[in-house]
This record gives sequence, structure tokens and C-alpha cells, in this order.
Amino acid sequence: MDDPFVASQLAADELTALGRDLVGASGTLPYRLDDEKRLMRDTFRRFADEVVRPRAAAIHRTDSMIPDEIIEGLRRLGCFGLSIPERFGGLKPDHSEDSLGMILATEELSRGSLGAAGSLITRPEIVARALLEGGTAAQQARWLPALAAGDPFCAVSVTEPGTGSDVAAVSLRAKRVDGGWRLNGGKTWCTFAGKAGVILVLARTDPDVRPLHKGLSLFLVEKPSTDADEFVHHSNGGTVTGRAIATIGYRGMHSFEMFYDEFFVPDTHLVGEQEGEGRGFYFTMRGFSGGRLQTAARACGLMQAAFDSAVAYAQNRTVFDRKVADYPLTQAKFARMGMYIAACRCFSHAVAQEMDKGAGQIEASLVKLLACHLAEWVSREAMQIHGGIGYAEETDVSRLYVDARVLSIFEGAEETLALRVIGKALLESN
Amino acid sequence: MDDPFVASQLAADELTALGRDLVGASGTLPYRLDDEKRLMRDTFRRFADEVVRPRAAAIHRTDSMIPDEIIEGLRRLGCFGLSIPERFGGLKPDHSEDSLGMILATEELSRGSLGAAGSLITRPEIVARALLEGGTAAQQARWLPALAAGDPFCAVSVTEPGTGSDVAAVSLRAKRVDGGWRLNGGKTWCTFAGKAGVILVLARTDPDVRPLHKGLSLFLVEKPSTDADEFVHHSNGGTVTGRAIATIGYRGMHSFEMFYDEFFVPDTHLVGEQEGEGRGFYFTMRGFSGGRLQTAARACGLMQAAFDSAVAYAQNRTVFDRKVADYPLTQAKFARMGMYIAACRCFSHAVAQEMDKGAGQIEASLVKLLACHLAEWVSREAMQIHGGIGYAEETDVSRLYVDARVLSIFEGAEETLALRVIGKALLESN
Amino acid sequence: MSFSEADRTFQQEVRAWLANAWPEEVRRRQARSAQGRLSKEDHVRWQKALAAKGWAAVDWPAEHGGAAFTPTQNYIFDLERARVGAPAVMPFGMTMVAPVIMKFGTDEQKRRFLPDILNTNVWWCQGYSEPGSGSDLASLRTKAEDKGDHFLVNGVKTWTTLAQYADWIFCLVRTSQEVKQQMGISFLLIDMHTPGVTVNPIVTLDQPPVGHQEINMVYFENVIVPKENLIGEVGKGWTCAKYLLEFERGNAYSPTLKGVLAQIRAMGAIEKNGYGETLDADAAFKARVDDIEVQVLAMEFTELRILGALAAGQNVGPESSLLKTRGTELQQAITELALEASGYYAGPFDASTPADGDDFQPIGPQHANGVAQDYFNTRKVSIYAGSNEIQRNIMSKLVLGLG
Amino acid sequence: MSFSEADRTFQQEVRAWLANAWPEEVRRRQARSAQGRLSKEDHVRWQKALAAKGWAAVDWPAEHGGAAFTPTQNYIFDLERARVGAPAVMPFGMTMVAPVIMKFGTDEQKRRFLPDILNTNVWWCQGYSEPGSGSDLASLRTKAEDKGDHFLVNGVKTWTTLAQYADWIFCLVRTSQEVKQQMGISFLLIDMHTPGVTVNPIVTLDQPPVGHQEINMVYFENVIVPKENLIGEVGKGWTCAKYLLEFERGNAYSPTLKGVLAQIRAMGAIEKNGYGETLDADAAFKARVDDIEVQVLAMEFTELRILGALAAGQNVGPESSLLKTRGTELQQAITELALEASGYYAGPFDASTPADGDDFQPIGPQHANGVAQDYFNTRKVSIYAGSNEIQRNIMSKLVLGLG
Repeated sequence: MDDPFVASQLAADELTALGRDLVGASGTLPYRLDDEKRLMRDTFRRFADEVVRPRAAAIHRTDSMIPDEIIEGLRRLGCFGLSIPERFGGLKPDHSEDSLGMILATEELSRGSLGAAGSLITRPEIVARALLEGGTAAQQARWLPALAAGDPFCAVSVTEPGTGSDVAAVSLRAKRVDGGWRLNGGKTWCTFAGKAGVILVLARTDPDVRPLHKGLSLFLVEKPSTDADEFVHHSNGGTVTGRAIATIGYRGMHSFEMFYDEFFVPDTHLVGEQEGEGRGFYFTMRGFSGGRLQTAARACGLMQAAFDSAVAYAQNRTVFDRKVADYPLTQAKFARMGMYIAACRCFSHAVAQEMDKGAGQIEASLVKLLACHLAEWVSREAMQIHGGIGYAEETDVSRLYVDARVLSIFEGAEETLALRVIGKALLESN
Repeated sequence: MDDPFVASQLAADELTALGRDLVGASGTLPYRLDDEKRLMRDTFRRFADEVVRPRAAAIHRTDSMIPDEIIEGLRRLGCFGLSIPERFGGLKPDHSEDSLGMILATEELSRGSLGAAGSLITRPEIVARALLEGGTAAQQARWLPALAAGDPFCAVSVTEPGTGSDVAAVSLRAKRVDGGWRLNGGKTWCTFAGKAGVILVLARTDPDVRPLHKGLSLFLVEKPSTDADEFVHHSNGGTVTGRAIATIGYRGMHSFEMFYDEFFVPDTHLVGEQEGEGRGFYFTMRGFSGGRLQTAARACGLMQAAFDSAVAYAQNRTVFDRKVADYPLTQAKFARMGMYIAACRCFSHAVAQEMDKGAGQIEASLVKLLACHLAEWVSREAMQIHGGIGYAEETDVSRLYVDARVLSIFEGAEETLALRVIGKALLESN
Repeated sequence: MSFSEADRTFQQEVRAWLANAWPEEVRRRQARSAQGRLSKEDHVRWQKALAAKGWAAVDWPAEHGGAAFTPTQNYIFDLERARVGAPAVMPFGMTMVAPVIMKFGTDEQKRRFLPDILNTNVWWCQGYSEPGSGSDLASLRTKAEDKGDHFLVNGVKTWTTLAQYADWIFCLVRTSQEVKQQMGISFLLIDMHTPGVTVNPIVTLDQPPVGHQEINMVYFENVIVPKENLIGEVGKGWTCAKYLLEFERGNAYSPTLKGVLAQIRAMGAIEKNGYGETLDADAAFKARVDDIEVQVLAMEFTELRILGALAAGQNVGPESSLLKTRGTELQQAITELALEASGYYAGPFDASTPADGDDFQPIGPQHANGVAQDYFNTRKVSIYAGSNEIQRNIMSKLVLGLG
Repeated sequence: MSFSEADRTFQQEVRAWLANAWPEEVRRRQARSAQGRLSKEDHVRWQKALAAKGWAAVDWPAEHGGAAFTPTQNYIFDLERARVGAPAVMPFGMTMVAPVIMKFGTDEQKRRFLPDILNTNVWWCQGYSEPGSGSDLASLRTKAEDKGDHFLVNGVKTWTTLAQYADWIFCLVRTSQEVKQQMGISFLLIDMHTPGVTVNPIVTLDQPPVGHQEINMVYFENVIVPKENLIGEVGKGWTCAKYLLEFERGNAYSPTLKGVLAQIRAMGAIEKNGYGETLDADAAFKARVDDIEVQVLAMEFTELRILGALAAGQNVGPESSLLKTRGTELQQAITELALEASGYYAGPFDASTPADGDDFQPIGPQHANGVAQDYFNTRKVSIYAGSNEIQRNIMSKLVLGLG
């Protein structure tokens, strides 16, 4: 039967030798890139190693805002313009997509820190996609170059307390007044809302139209940027207030509860102006279209960081007179971890290519589910390899595990549903 | 937090619609190929559907030899020359590798049947690689065109009863005599040995040299082709006998126990002639170098077949007044199955690209382990979806499950070891 | 686990008795088949020996000839029996239809059927599942029409264990199309020799040789069944079935599991991993065996407790679902371990039968023979008597009071 | 599971007593913290109430003031206690060091320490693990040098639960470098108020507020310990430790697990899946809850049996390893379920303390608060008292007679 003896045994011997030859390959498995992409990856990798990683633990342990060194550095790298076309000052080709570039940057930054770097690209990407889909020429000209420069930062505000799972129930109300709109109601889980100078807000402009989602519009809410945990901002007699929600992981950007009280937004800040009224749902969908693949890349970066930290620990730590790395069970764990990381990375690269060709929507969901699921598994294994100390906050791996689990809470809260819907889609496509 | 609500909920809604749009995509996920490769895949897919699948169940249930319709058809498609350079009448480019083509063909044929089609390419590939590495010009000129034409068929014989896991212990003895060598000793698990007209045999030409593997050489043993379960062949006063080992799955090619008694092989049939003496181990290694990736492709094809069969069953079968396919749990199972299949396929394609560039050895082991492991999981899920009838031999899925498990027995018997060795290689490469 | 002095004496008695009742000659015949297959004759001879000793029917009340074992004796007996490889009593008569007859049958039915069951004069099989009904017994379609003095039965039963040996079958049949699904079902005994009954083998994925298959299809075509073969009332078959399902699940798993685990440990001392170490020196393998052993031990504790409750006259019914679910999972885990320990010598296929002279030819080591077939055979245990999922539902509803 | 009339009476007595001993006021204070954190004072007050009732020390023999519960009473008490959210007795004094003192201590040591433990006049902590030794107790490095009339102790202990509250610590220390590793270890009691003892918090991944951490580092720098604080002989610390490990593992898990599962079922009636159905109507969610419930039930049976053996005077020691392994796995499975049921409202981080006025501010629904923190906290239970792997080794060697 294909000589099982040789196929596995000899191969195994051979592998040991190959492993030695491969010293220095940094544990990164299939990753064949052209020169431009390799340069891009290496740039973000260096930034993550030199700037992000040294600060990641402190940001997590003190639950503090991402420091300026990281933000300024990313600004200089053009990071906030990754999804913005070159003609608006961004890095994306004007007439094609570049999902691969986006996930390479995301993966490397997430390897540095999920909360303090890897997720920073998400918000400008969403806002840019929404504006490119629905913004007027003037809105695009005003906002896209600014977003690409990271000045101001932006946030996205869709989720509301108690909306449960029914998007049609978004109830933050925008009432027409002279020269603009007044917003009333609450939002929650608005990440980066403090630092942001502009927030993309989904609101109900028409409470009567059916189906409900046709009554939604998108607004650009300007406010001053702040590092504080709470803020109040007045506009034309109205106010918006924000209060940070302390979270157990995924720290650095802060997520806010928000409340709008007669807050005024001028007509110019309705995305698409008159044309955009009632189309906010579609613009939002478009904004989020790259998110699933990006989440997979974030999970890949996190997995790689967990793998690296477990390897470093196992090579240094001795138990019962042997290095942890010398235990066959540890080695087997590493092989499985490496296997899953490589599989997720290959899968996400393949999906990136699909998406750039306008396909790959089901696949994007699949790779997101797989990567979030395996990030949790890989980081838990990495923690187990650390033994008891892995549970102490002082180790990087404890943060990686918490972040992976929290990613999976936030991205996988609806996993069962997602699985069913994908299963159905696969059935239908068969 | 990236608006979990929208990122998952809206996405899920969107997916349902997308799923409907994708009807007809045949459940095959990321699979972007150039025209030549697409043509190749489609050719083998059609052959698998039209010629292999209709015969797969009968071959399995009667434990019979692969019928001529399949073998002749594959000959016409040039299947046996996939790893043989064009200058020798094969399909492979003369100066580059084509791993992707090989795995596309393997995957499609395995989708038809693992034992009766998907594993037929393996043996000529091993023999061709070994001859290209170590054969004399005359040997290459004589054998490669013949193997590419599937005339004769070939087999590979390395494993011995009781050698356990130590390759150095190969003990089939080749003694120098006038004009050639005489072979004495046993071999086992020699797949396709009956049908084959030539068998590549690893034998010990020098029992004294150390390390032991430097005393091994490769021989080409000619014998008449036969469909019988037992055979005896005489050569110059010696004999070789073979007896098929009945197996519980993976049927169609038959695996043999072999015994050599003063069997004569001329000097011209020592691979590499004088130069090849003592180098049999290296030629064998070279021969097996593509095997791991190919095994991954076989597992992918098998998974796809299991998925397809479960979908077909679930769409037709009603339980408690609902189609099995309408149960959310079934749909979730399908999503997971689809996720794993897509991940394995992307991973194996990426590894194929690496291998064609001379790298990817660790990755080949990883993708093999992953795919064998998941093939077992996916086919078991497919069987569960069938309920009780899935355990009856009359269903395709019962054969797929047995084949997947047997693949995993044969390819994964040394899994723990393989994992450890890979883990060690990954550690060292980090 | 420690036994009392009296229990130890009993254990000696069982061992001595087994030396004769399950003699070397049978053990050798059994060993000739990799799968340890036995002929119908071997089974019958063994059960008759048990009956002669008064040990055939451990669950029966003494008035009907039950063995009246204490739970510990029962446990010891199973342990010793498994140690020498003797089979458990075929459940279809002794532990399945008999309790139903005792509970719901008339005195005449008890007189007619119970002694033959106790003495294995007849072989029974079970006719529940049908193609298309799976584990969902309420959707049965085999119908029994009331023709005045008899029922006329038409339909198909599937998944019928060893029907090829059977003299009688107990069936759930639909006697009414009109009432609520579960209420139209009756419990009927059918003589397999009646004209119109046909048995066809189902070949499962472990591919047993012809005539030695484990499961079958049973076809009924205009089969005439006397009315006195109805057990209980018309339309109350569901009540009998539920009662019986509880019994079916009550067997102890741990003695057999412990026996197989001991074999695996023995394999571990011989088989090697890729480094040339024996498996019993391999930490990963050891950890898995230990893990399963711990779970088997937990199982054993639970079984003993349930047996105790049974002895105290409590109806354990639904609680035993718990045992089945865990027991089948452990059976599957253990055969998987054996498969992996055997490596590729698990692969050879044994199609030998228990017939004289039909010896199998081992390819690899003795302990690896038939391991893959056992593995595949065990995959199906979780759908006997309702799938594990359905078992869990029964658990929730009846034991935990949920649902 | 059914209780006798006497047991039901006892149950009523416990309920009535708890209404006063664990009053509304404390329950409200506890509810103010998402994590249900209690202050040291609350714990002490509660344990003193137990002591006054004679219920503090369930495992102690009556001669020392033990509660003399039957296994069933013990079980009922745990059940009722868990129902109102009252904590189990802190184990370090009552169920860990006390049994060691009873078994190996001098009469003088018993008089000196046991009454204070029984009445919670002192708070104890455990000094076993060290940085670098993990679950491998034989490689300890904290040393106690014999200085004639005292020991001089230097070293570091880690993973020390609630050391910030402790008055005393019981330690394993190395009293000889020369003999075989396990033989050079002694069991020593150290007053935490001795000069040279320092406690530093370890912040675990569930991030407790400062002063309310669960585990600590304890540093010993030239700490002078009188010789009369040695328990047993010099070099026999390992014997004490093994004896104590057995006790540490003997607690019943199922009452608490059942309580948490009931909360999850309650959550299931409120939280919704993506289709807008409540989770208790979601087949996948239900199947998982049922599955865990079945396993908890199996656990309960096993625990009751072991408690029974304990009551009959048998030493259950190693068998209880089995419970710990399964119990921690189930704890982890249940917190995982709670996490998934809560969705993203499990995310908010509660850093409130039990101090007056330090109310936490819920972000999502009450039942979701602190769920992620519980989840992360529970990850570490499997390395208390030796990792599950080591537990399995103990199982193999001692219960199964292997190794």
C-alpha cells in the first residue's frame, strides 16, 4: 500500500535533516510572494517586532490606549490608506482590489498585538468602502485623503444595546431639521470612538417604510479626538456622550457605549446626501464586505505569535532535567500547531485572490470561522506548553490566549447561525 | 468591536442570498486555475464521473482487480506519464516540475475511487523519479517511455515483514553472481505486484558496510502481468512468488506478500548499474519525495466524494417529515465539512507550488497529515448524515469511510512519530 | 474494588464451571477466526449449558427460573465470562422479549414461550427498525391488518440481528393508520417459518462472510399470524417497546471493556512506535490508554450503583441510557486504540467462518488480526437501540425531568 | 435520585439555617460583584457561623469536632449551600493542613492548631509549588537549614491561593540536599507574620482587582522557624504531601456543577440564537447542555459511591483523582457553554471589589456579567493540585496497580 514503511518512516528521517537546513526560516510556512508583497510584509513585520511587540504587554496590562509611537509609525507607513485608492492618497490601486496586501499587513500587525495594532486597519477600511460605494464626489474628496492620512481617525457605530440579532431593529433615530438632522438614541460596542474624529453612524431616518432596513441611513458624526475613557461633545444645542466599556481582552482601542441627545448633523454629513437617504444598510454591507477575510488574517497573526512564544519558552525552559522542547509530546504539539497555521494562511491567501476577482464570499466566511476557531486552539496549546506560568498575566501567551478567545466571542457569537447559513449555501451551490 | 452584530449577522443573511447565486458551482471551493489546468482537471473529473464511479462499488464489494475500462481509459489520457518528462513520452515538462497537475488528476480520480483510480499514478511516479535520479541513460531510455504508456505497469517493493520501523534493517539479500544478482528473501505490502510487469525492489547488496543504508541497491524485477491472486515466476533457475493480502478497504490494486528464492536479475536491471550499487536508499527517497503531497490530494478527492454523497442523500431523504438537508444541524455539518475540504485543497495547492520550486518538504508532511486526518473526519460525518444505512456496504459512503480510515491506517501508522519529527524540524527552523 | 469472601468463593465456582462449559476445544475453534466468530451451534450449546446450571437468565425473577445473582455475583460472572472469551447470552429472547412477555403477556403466552427461551430451544430476533424509519420508531410502516381470526402482515424490517438463525421474531407493527402515530402500533410475535417470511443479509462495512452476517432485512409478504401471538392490547405496542428499550440498555459494559483494554496493554508491550520503543514506553500512547482506563473505571462504579438499585427493586429504566451512551463511546475509543496500535497489520481482511477446516491465515501478528474489522463493526453500536442523540433525549426527559 | 424522609427533614433544617447564616444582606453584597467576590471578613463570618452550628468540618472525626454528616447529608448540605451561593469552606486549614496534623502531628501540635482551624481564628495557605517546579513537587528548592534550635528558611513559593489573607502557611521545604530528591523534603508550618516573609500578587488572565487576587508569590528571606513547627519527621514531608493531595481531590463537584448548569438553562430561556429563537429551542445548544448534564449525573453517581466508601471507613485516596480529572473537565465545559450563551456581553470586564460602595456597573444582562472572567479563571483549575496528566499517572499507579 504505497509502502507505508518508507512513505512515513524514511520521510520522517529526511525531515529531521530538512528541519536543520531550514533554520532561520522563522517558522513561516508556504508564503510565496512577489517582491512587492514580500517587501510590504517585511516592512510590517519589522514594525510589529520593533514597535508593537515591545509595547503590547503594557497596553494590555494597564488597559491603556494605543500609544502615539504605534499610531504615528503606522501613519508613516500609510497603513490607514491600505483600502483607499491611490487617487485619494491611499495605497490601493485605483481600479483593482488588493486583498492580499491588506491581509499581509493585518497578519503581521496582529502578530505584534491584536488590539493595539492588528485591528487598526479595519475601521478606515469600512468607512472607505462605504464612502466609495455611497459617498458623493465631494464627500469622497473631503474624507478619503484625510482617512488615508489617519487625520482624523474614524470609528464605526452600528450595534445597539438590545437589538439582538435583527438588523432591521436599529432604532437610533435621525429626524430631519432645518439644514440637517438631529440624532437621538444609544449605540454600543463602538470601537475607537474616543480617539476617532469622525464616526460613521447607522441611524433610522424613516421609521415607517417597510422592509425596515430601507429606512436606514449613514451619517458622518464629527467630534474631537480624545484619549479619555469618557467624553461629551456638543453640537448646535445637542450632545453625544461616550463611556468606554472595560473589556477583558483585545485592549488598546477601547470600545464605547454612546448616547445621542438631539445631536445635530448637517446635511453634508449624510453619506450620499439626498441620494443616500434610506440606503445606509447597503453602504454598511459594502463597508463590512472585507471584514471576514481580515478577521481570518488577524487570527493567523495571533496564532503565529502564540506559536513563536511557545517555541521560545520551550527552548529555554527545563522540566525534569530536559528542555520542554525536547519532549516528544511538545514536538507533536508544535507540528499540529504549525499544520493548522499553514492551512489557515494558505486558505486565506487563496480567498484573497478570489475576492479580488469578485468571488469568494462563502469562502471568506469559511476561512474566518476556521481561523478564529483554530486561533483559540493554537493559543490554548501554546499556553499549555507554558505550564502554570502561562496563566499569569506577565506572560505574553496569557494575553494571546485571552485575545484569541475574545476574538472568538465577538466574531463567533453567532457561529452556530453562520454555520447553518453556510451549510445551506453550500447545499444550494452543490 | 468591529460591530460583531453586523460582521456576523448581516454577513450571514448575505450569504444565504449568495448561496443561491452559486447554485451549480458544484461545491468546489477556491480553485482558481489557468485554462490548461482547468482543462486537465475537467478531463479527469469527467473520466472519474463517467468511467470510475459507476464501477467503484462493484470493485470494492467483490474485492476485484481494477477493470480494463478504467486502466485503458487512463492509458489513453496519458495518466501513467504524468510524472515522466515529455522527451520520454510523458506529460511533464522536460525541465520543470508539475506538482499541481499531478494533484489535480489525483484528486479527481480519487473522487471516483481511492483504490480503483486515485492511487494508480503513485507507482509510475515513484519508479520514474527513482530512474530519473539514478538510472543510466540506457535504463531511462528503455523504461520511461514504457512506463509512460502503461506498458508494462510497475510496482514498488520496499517494506518487509518484521522490519518494523528501521529502514536499515531491510534484509532481502542480493548476491552477486556471474552477469547479475540473485535475490533471496521476503517482501510485503507490494501493491499492484500482480498486474505489474516490472517491480522496483530495494535489496541489500552489501551486508557489511556501515551505516546500514549504504548497503542497499535498487533492482528492476521483470515478471509477467497477471490478474490472479497468486503467481509464481521463474528466472534462470530461481523463482519469485506472490500472494495477495485481502484487505478491508482501498481495494482494486491488490497488495502482495512476495518471496524471492534464488531469483536472477541481470546487471542491466540494477538501477544505475555499477554506479548505483549501494545508492538504492537515496534513489528510493527520491522516488517517494512526491508521495506525501499526492496522498493529501487523494484524501481531498475522497473528502469531496463523501461530501457529495452526503449532500445527495440529505436532499432526498426525509426524517420526521423534513428533508435531512433542512435540519440546521445537518447544514452546520456541511459547513464544517466544506470548510475543511477548502482548507486542505488550498493548502495542498500552495504546497504544490512550493515543491515545484524545490521547497515545501515540511509543508508536504503537514498537508498529508492534515488531509488524512480530516478525510477520516469528513467521511465519518458523511456516514452519520446517512444514519443507519450508512453502515451498509450498499452505500457509497460506507466504502468512502472505510477507504478513508484505511488510508489513515496505512499513511498514518507512524503518525505520532511523524508529528514529533515535524515538530522538531519546525523548532529548528524557528 | 474489593470482593467479600463469599464473592471470592463464587468466583472460584464460576471459573471451575467455565473450564468445562466453555472448554478448550471451543476456545481453540474460536481462536481460529480472527473475529472470534462462533457458529449458531456453539451459541446454542453454551446457552443450554448455562440453563442447565441455572445461570442463563440473570435478570429473570426466580419464579420463572432466573439465576437470582446478587449484583456483585452478576458482575463477577460477567468478568470471568469475558476473561475466557465466552459470549454474553443472546439478548433477543432472554433479556428482550421475555421481560415483555412476563409483564404484558397472558398466562398462556408465558407458559408457551418462556421455558423455550430459558432453555434456548428457540432463537429469537427483533423486528423494530424499518428502512426509512431509522431510530424513529413512531413512523413504522409494516402493517398488520385485522382479518378476524388472524393478522395479515406486510412490510419490511431492517437492521435485524442474526435473523438468519431465528425461529421467531418479535415485531412492532402498525395495526391502525388512523390514530396518532405512536398509538397505532402493536407488539406481535411471528414464527419465522411462516410462509411469506424472507431473510436477506445486509453486508455491513466490516464485511462478514456470507451466512455469518450480523444484520438482515426481513420481508413479510401476506404473512398470516394468529391472534394469540399479540402481546398486550392492540395499539399498546409502544408501551411494550419503551419497556423493552429500557432493558436493552441495561447491560454492563465495563467487564468486556476491561478485557479488551487488557489485550491492548498486552499489544503495547509488543508493538513499537517509530522510534523503536515499545508502545507501553510511549508517553502519548500510555496517556491515551490511562485516560480510557479511568473512564472505564468511572463506568464500572456507575454500573455497580445501578445494579445495586436494580437489586433493591427499583426500576432503573431511563438511567441506563446514560450507560449506553458512555459505553458505546468507550467501545469505539478502545477499538480505535487497538487499530492504531496494530498499525498497518490491522488492514488484512479475514473472511473465515466458524466452519470446520475454514482456518484463517494470519498476515501479521496474531493480536492485529481482525482489528480493523472490529473497529468498523463497532462504529455501528451507537445506532443500536436508538442513536446516542436519541438516548440523550430520553435521558433529558425521563431522568432529568426536562423537555 | 431520591432522599429518605429523614434526609428531607435535614434538608429543611439546612435551608432554614442558611436563611440566617447566609442572609439577604450578604447575598446582595455578593450580587453587587459580577464575579460574586466576597471579602475576607465575609468568609470568616460565614465559617464561624458554620463552626458555631457544628457544621464547619464535615470530614473531621467527631473527637475533633467534625460534623459527622452521613454521605447523603454531606451531599444535601453542599446542594443547598450551592443553591444560595454560599461558598465552600476554605480548604487550606479545614481540609488540607488539619488532616495532616491529625495524622502526623504531636498531641501538642493538635491542641495548638486544630481548635483555631475549626473556629477560623486563623487563615491558612498552602506552600507547595515553586517557580520552576510546576506540578513536579519532588524538585522543590525552598530550603530549611537546621540551625540547632530553629530552621532558617529561604526560597520562593508560587501559585499560593489567597496568601494575602493568611496568618499561617504550611510548606514543603528541602531539609537535605544529599538524599534522593523526594526524601530530603519536610513539612513545615510557618507564621506568615514572621520577619522575612513577603507576599506579592500574581495577576492571572482573569485580571482580578488589586488585593483580591487569587494567587500569589510568597518569598522567604532568612525566616526563622521554631523546630516545634515541623510536622512528622524530618525528610518525611513527601508522605504528608501525598496524604494531603488525596484529601484535596476528594471534594464533590456535582452539587456546584448542577447549580451552574441550572443557571445556564435559565440563560437559555432568555438569550437568543441568530434566528431569533431562544437558545432553549435551539437543538444544537440543547444537545450540548443535555450532554454535559448526563456527564454531571454520571459524576454524581460516582461521587456518591465514593462518599459511601468514605463513610464505611475505607480510604478512598487515589480513587478521588478520577473525580478531579472529570470534575475539572466538566467545570471547563460548563463555563465554555456559559461564555457562548452570553455572546459578546460576556466581554465586559468587572474590576469591582467587595468593598462597600464599589458597585459594578453592568453593561449587558445580569447573567452575562463576569462570564468571560469565570471562563478564564476556570482554565487554571486543571493545574491545581497537579495537572490532569499527573492525576492520570497517580490513577494508573495507585488505583489500577500499573506503572
